[in-house]
Amino acid sequence: MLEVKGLKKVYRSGSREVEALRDLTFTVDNGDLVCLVGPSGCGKTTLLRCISGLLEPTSGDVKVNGKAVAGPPPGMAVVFQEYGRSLFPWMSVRDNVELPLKQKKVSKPRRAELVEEALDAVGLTGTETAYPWQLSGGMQQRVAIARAVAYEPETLLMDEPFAAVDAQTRADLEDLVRKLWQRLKVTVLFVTHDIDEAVYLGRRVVMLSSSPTVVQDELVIDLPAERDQLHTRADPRFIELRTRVYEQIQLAKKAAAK
Amino acid sequence: MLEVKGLKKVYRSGSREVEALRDLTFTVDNGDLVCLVGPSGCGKTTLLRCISGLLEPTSGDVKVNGKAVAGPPPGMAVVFQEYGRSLFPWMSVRDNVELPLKQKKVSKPRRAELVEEALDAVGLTGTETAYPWQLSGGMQQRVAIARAVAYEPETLLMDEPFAAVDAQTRADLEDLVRKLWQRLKVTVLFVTHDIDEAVYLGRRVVMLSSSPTVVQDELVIDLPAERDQLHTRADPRFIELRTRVYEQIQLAKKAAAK
Amino acid sequence: MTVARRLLFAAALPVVLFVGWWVLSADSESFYSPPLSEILTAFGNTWTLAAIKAEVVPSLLRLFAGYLLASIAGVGLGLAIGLNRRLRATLEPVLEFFRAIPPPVLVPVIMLFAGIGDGMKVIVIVFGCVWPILLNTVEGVRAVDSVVLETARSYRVTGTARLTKVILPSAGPQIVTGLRQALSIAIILMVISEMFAASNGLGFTIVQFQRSFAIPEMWSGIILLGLLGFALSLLFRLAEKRVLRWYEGLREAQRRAG
Amino acid sequence: GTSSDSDSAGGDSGTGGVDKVKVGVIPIIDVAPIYLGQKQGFFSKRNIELTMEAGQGGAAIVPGVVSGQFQFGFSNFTSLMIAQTKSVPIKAVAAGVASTGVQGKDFGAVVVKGDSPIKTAAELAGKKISVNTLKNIGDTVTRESVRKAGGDPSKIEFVEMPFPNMPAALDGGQVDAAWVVEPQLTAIKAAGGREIASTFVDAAPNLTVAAYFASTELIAKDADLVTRFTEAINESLTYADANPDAVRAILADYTKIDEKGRAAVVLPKWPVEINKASVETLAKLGEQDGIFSGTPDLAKLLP
Amino acid sequence: MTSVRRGNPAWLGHPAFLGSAGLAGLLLLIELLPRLGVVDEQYLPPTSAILAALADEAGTGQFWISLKDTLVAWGWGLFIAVAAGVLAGILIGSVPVLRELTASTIEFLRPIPSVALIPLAVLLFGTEIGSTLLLVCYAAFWQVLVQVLYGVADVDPVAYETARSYRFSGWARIRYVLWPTALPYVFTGVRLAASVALILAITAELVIGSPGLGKDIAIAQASQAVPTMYALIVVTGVLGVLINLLARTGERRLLAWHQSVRGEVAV
Ligand SMILES: Nc1ncnc2c1ncn2[C@@H]1O[C@H](COP(=O)(O)OP(=O)(O)OP(=O)(O)O)[C@@H](O)[C@H]1O
Ligand SMILES: Nc1ncnc2c1ncn2[C@@H]1O[C@H](COP(=O)(O)OP(=O)(O)OP(=O)(O)O)[C@@H](O)[C@H]1O
Ligand SMILES: [Mg+2]
Ligand SMILES: [Mg+2]
Repeated sequence: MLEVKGLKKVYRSGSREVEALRDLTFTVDNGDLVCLVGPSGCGKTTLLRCISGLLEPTSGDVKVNGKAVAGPPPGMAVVFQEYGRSLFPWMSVRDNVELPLKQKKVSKPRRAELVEEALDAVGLTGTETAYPWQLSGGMQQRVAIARAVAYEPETLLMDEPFAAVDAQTRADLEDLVRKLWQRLKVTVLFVTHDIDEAVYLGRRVVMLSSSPTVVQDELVIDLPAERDQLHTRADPRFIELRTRVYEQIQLAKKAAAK
Repeated sequence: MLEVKGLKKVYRSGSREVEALRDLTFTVDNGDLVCLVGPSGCGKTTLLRCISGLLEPTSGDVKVNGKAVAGPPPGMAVVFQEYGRSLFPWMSVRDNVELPLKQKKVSKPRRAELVEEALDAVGLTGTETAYPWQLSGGMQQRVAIARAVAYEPETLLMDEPFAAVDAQTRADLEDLVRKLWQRLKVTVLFVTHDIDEAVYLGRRVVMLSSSPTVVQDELVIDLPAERDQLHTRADPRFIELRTRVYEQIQLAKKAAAK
Repeated sequence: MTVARRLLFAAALPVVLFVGWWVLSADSESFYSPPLSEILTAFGNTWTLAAIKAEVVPSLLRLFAGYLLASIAGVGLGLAIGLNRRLRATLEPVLEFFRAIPPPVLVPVIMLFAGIGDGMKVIVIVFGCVWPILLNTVEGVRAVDSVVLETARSYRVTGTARLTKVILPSAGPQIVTGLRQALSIAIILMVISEMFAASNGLGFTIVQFQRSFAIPEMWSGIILLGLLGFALSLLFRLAEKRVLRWYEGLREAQRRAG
Repeated sequence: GTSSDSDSAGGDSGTGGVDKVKVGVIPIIDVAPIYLGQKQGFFSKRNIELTMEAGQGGAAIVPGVVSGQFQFGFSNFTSLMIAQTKSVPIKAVAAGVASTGVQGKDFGAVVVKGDSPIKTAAELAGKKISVNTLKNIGDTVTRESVRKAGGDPSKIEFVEMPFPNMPAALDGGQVDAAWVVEPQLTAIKAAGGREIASTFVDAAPNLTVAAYFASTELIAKDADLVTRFTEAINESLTYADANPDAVRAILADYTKIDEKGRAAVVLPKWPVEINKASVETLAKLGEQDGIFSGTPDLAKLLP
Repeated sequence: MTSVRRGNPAWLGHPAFLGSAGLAGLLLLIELLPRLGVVDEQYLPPTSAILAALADEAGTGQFWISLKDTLVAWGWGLFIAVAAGVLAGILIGSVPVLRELTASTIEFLRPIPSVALIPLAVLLFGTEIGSTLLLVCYAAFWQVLVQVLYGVADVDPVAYETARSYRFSGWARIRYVLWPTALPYVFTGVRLAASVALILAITAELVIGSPGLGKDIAIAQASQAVPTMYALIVVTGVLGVLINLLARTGERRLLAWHQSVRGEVAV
């Protein structure tokens, strides 16, 4: 279980202070798929960096399975927003996926197996020897996801992973994430600012307010577990839910403007 | 009027040949707003570059108001997909918008007026002296649009102008484009691969097939002229139209796979 | 506090080195490495205002003349070569060859043609330091972003405006890199040209001191040369900061975005 | 091999063995005897294994000798005296090269272009003359020639230029006259140039121009080696003086003078004795012209 | 230059052809200038005479020894400079305090012209190869160091955080993230350093008289052997071109993944 309690983060650079997160509290159960939405610049990335131990919060706690986070916790994988920059361009696709496993001291045959499985899962069999920059954007994004999947994490954090991908590829990747989550039973925390995406993907949606950021609202998405791009998005219930999220966020914005 | 007739473009690099466009024919009436959708890599950018005279077609004609295009035609402005690279980082926002006007030999007072108006229209008053890289992505995109608007074009070509912008900014920019089009009465050709966007924005949608590319279908969007993000997108007619476009494109893909 | 800290950091190592030299050389008996105190005394006695006027000023004048000529020639030729593929292909091997000839080797040859006056020294400087400027300009011009070029073309920015408003600023950072490399080479060549045939100048004076076994004075000359190089590179940095303000800001912004 | 240097500098390392000796020389005609002597075995028979290290002028060689990189060096007397007035610890050990003493047939001279209006040394006053090194032997002796001819030496404008560039500079009118040595002297004369003054001859009869020298440290520590080296050099000098053809032949080994040039150049004299009187004259002239900062102590410099 | 029109055969526009044409033009010009009497043959001998002298030189043992001496000084100097520059650069670059402490000193030492050290080199090493080595190392070291510092500063924060989030050890972060990022810069540094090292090696030989091609040039000059002098100059030029070519090839091989190389291939 992932617990965030009273999280606050203030950036200090010189004399300037930015209060990115004011007071954040929420939990994610093991095996859940939670989408986090919020307006641009509200601190979603900041939150994720705190959870993954890359950034120290100013105050408040982050606990993973009851243990406080200090430094990247084991068993957690992060898919960064800028996939293009998070893949190492000097390594082949295979090496990119394999390197964290090496660091984890997984045996060689097991590594080969994991890499193959992961690449297969994201539909990239056959590109092992290519360099990341020889792939299209969507394929690169899938390499980053494959790397996280091969790592066999218990918790998977994804930070607006599809923001830079074209709509078509994005739809494919959304379906992929749901499939992987259902199959591998990992805990997923998915950050996005696309409301439709959050509603389409999540079992729960957590809405953040504008800066200074608090949790604005939470919503359980009671759509059927089997979803598909065309029909789910045309489902009246879907439209109802997305409208609700949209209104909440507009509300948050207005509150901030005052 | 913009006429594209039997347009064909084959890229040759070394011994490799790519047939980006096979046989494209369509027209855009003066004052119309046409959206062009098609799968990634189908040749949308190629088409736009042919129309704007930046690229010589292998065969076929492009005519603007009856005159064949050879080199960038006067009275046409292009908003490039990569706004970040199309603004000159060594010039302030004002200079970026003003430079094309200087080249057009517009008098100095008139230039100042046009620049101010255009920046005002995109909501950027007060950023004149900033450099492009001091602005957020959405603001940069608006500078590129302001540059095109200040140029007072008769025809405005926009190549996936919002692909790299976050969803919120994107919605704002979509509304801006419709507002400008309604006010300034320019002919707009808007390229996108986002089906929702095309349906939301356009008066007509032209669908391209996968490569080798032909015109797959055309659709008149009979939504009311007054549109807004929340209600138009929830409108059953909107969903019907987007489903139709979606199906057409799926069809095109399947045909290509065969 | 931060200013004081920065000053402390900047001064710490130089002070340590200076004190180290002073202490280690304090009772040096070696004829060729006299105590630092002696060198400093010699420095005061040797580099009077009159001596600076007689020896340093002519050197600097030659340096500036050569550097200026090299800059003009390098940038001009670089633009032509960078913009014309065929010219580039034709001249590349010849230029590579001349660049690879160590300039001191050519001093005697240039003397054959240009005599021994200031003209010879200036030509030597030009010949040696034109290469980094030329090659960097060529690379810079070649690397101008294709989107930038197409934007300029589509807005019909042509002729001189294209050169001065688009190509030169875009290649600016790289041209400045070349200019910076050229500056240190120019100083080296200033000294070398004066070592061969001169009747005044800093290089000449140092060699004279060495030949007449005036060792502390020779050391003082070397130190002066170092100070001069330092001062010139400082000046250059200031100028660069002004000219390339946009570029530094851009890089900064890109880095922050990570 | 720095270690081997210090061994040999230390002296008696070669218990009956061979001393490795490095000599810093300027690769010009003047040092032909040492190359010849090496070839003739004058050094090896005294248990000296000779290596020649080329340096560009005395200024590069003196530091080498003082710091022990070279055991011996070759330099003109003016340079040696400059070093001496600055208390550089060196001392001459053998004669190097001397003027022929014959007017018009020496290995160094002031020359002008064939069609130059300058006819006598006195007319050089107020003219531009090139020398290879300023404030060195070239301008001293040229001044003396002008002085003797009745001109005003203080009016001469000297410019520095490497010898190889002088023919072209003279031809191109960049200088009015040039103080040159062989092989450029012959080349200029062959191209129609005229000799105005035999400067070494004017300065002193049978002027000893240069010498071989060592550091006082080596002389004190390894007198035996110095003695053997001096003997070998002296034998070489005598041999060279007696066998001009052998000298012309050996030039092919360490210079790139072509065959015609080798046959035509005027060879200097290589007497064994250093002409003390001429060195004293040279010292006086240098002092007069302000080349030294003090009075050279010849007793300390000469062997 | 005559412009090649579309109708002409393709090879007329090929870079290799144009490049050879450029070189041939230069050779022809140098042949003609003295022959036509534009310049005196004594100052600039025709190409044929230079080539003949070059052939003569190549027949002598001395030439090859000198070439070897120059290359040895160049190679060792470059090697030492690169090793020291890379180590120092990574150390200084990855420790912020060190970087701040050394910044001013580096700024001061870097622009000191290496030739100013010629007298110092002579004092320390006489005319031995050591003098050349000292100058070569000094000049080449800064080129490498500065480039490595740029490279280390250029590490993508996202890549670095990726490595951290997957719990890479400190060494693994240097080995897998820092080093590959800095590598292109290292190569640029090495390439710059290689040419500077050659220039300094030959300058040192020329000015100080330590053994090598530079000294031979000085001797040829002193002996009035003009064609030989030019022949040797040509050799230094060719040497420089070869070294540059070698460095570029190595760079292209090892950095196939890098933007700059990708760009070159695409053009
Ligand atoms: N390193 C930093 N130093 C100072 N302020 C920062 C820093 N990083 C982020 N911020 C500020 O903190 C706030 C939250 O930033 P964050 O990147 O977490 O937003 P986000 O929700 O991820 O936005 P987006 O949707 O655009 O990615 C912003 O106001 C931002 O300007
Ligand atoms: N300069 C080029 N040389 C060779 N092939 C090219 C070139 N530019 C584009 N192509 C090819 O032409 C086809 C169409 O490219 P284009 O950029 O027009 O597609 P697009 O519809 O704009 O795609 P996207 O939606 O990804 O921007 C692609 O297959 C592409 O690989
Ligand atoms: Mg973010
Ligand atoms: Mg495109």
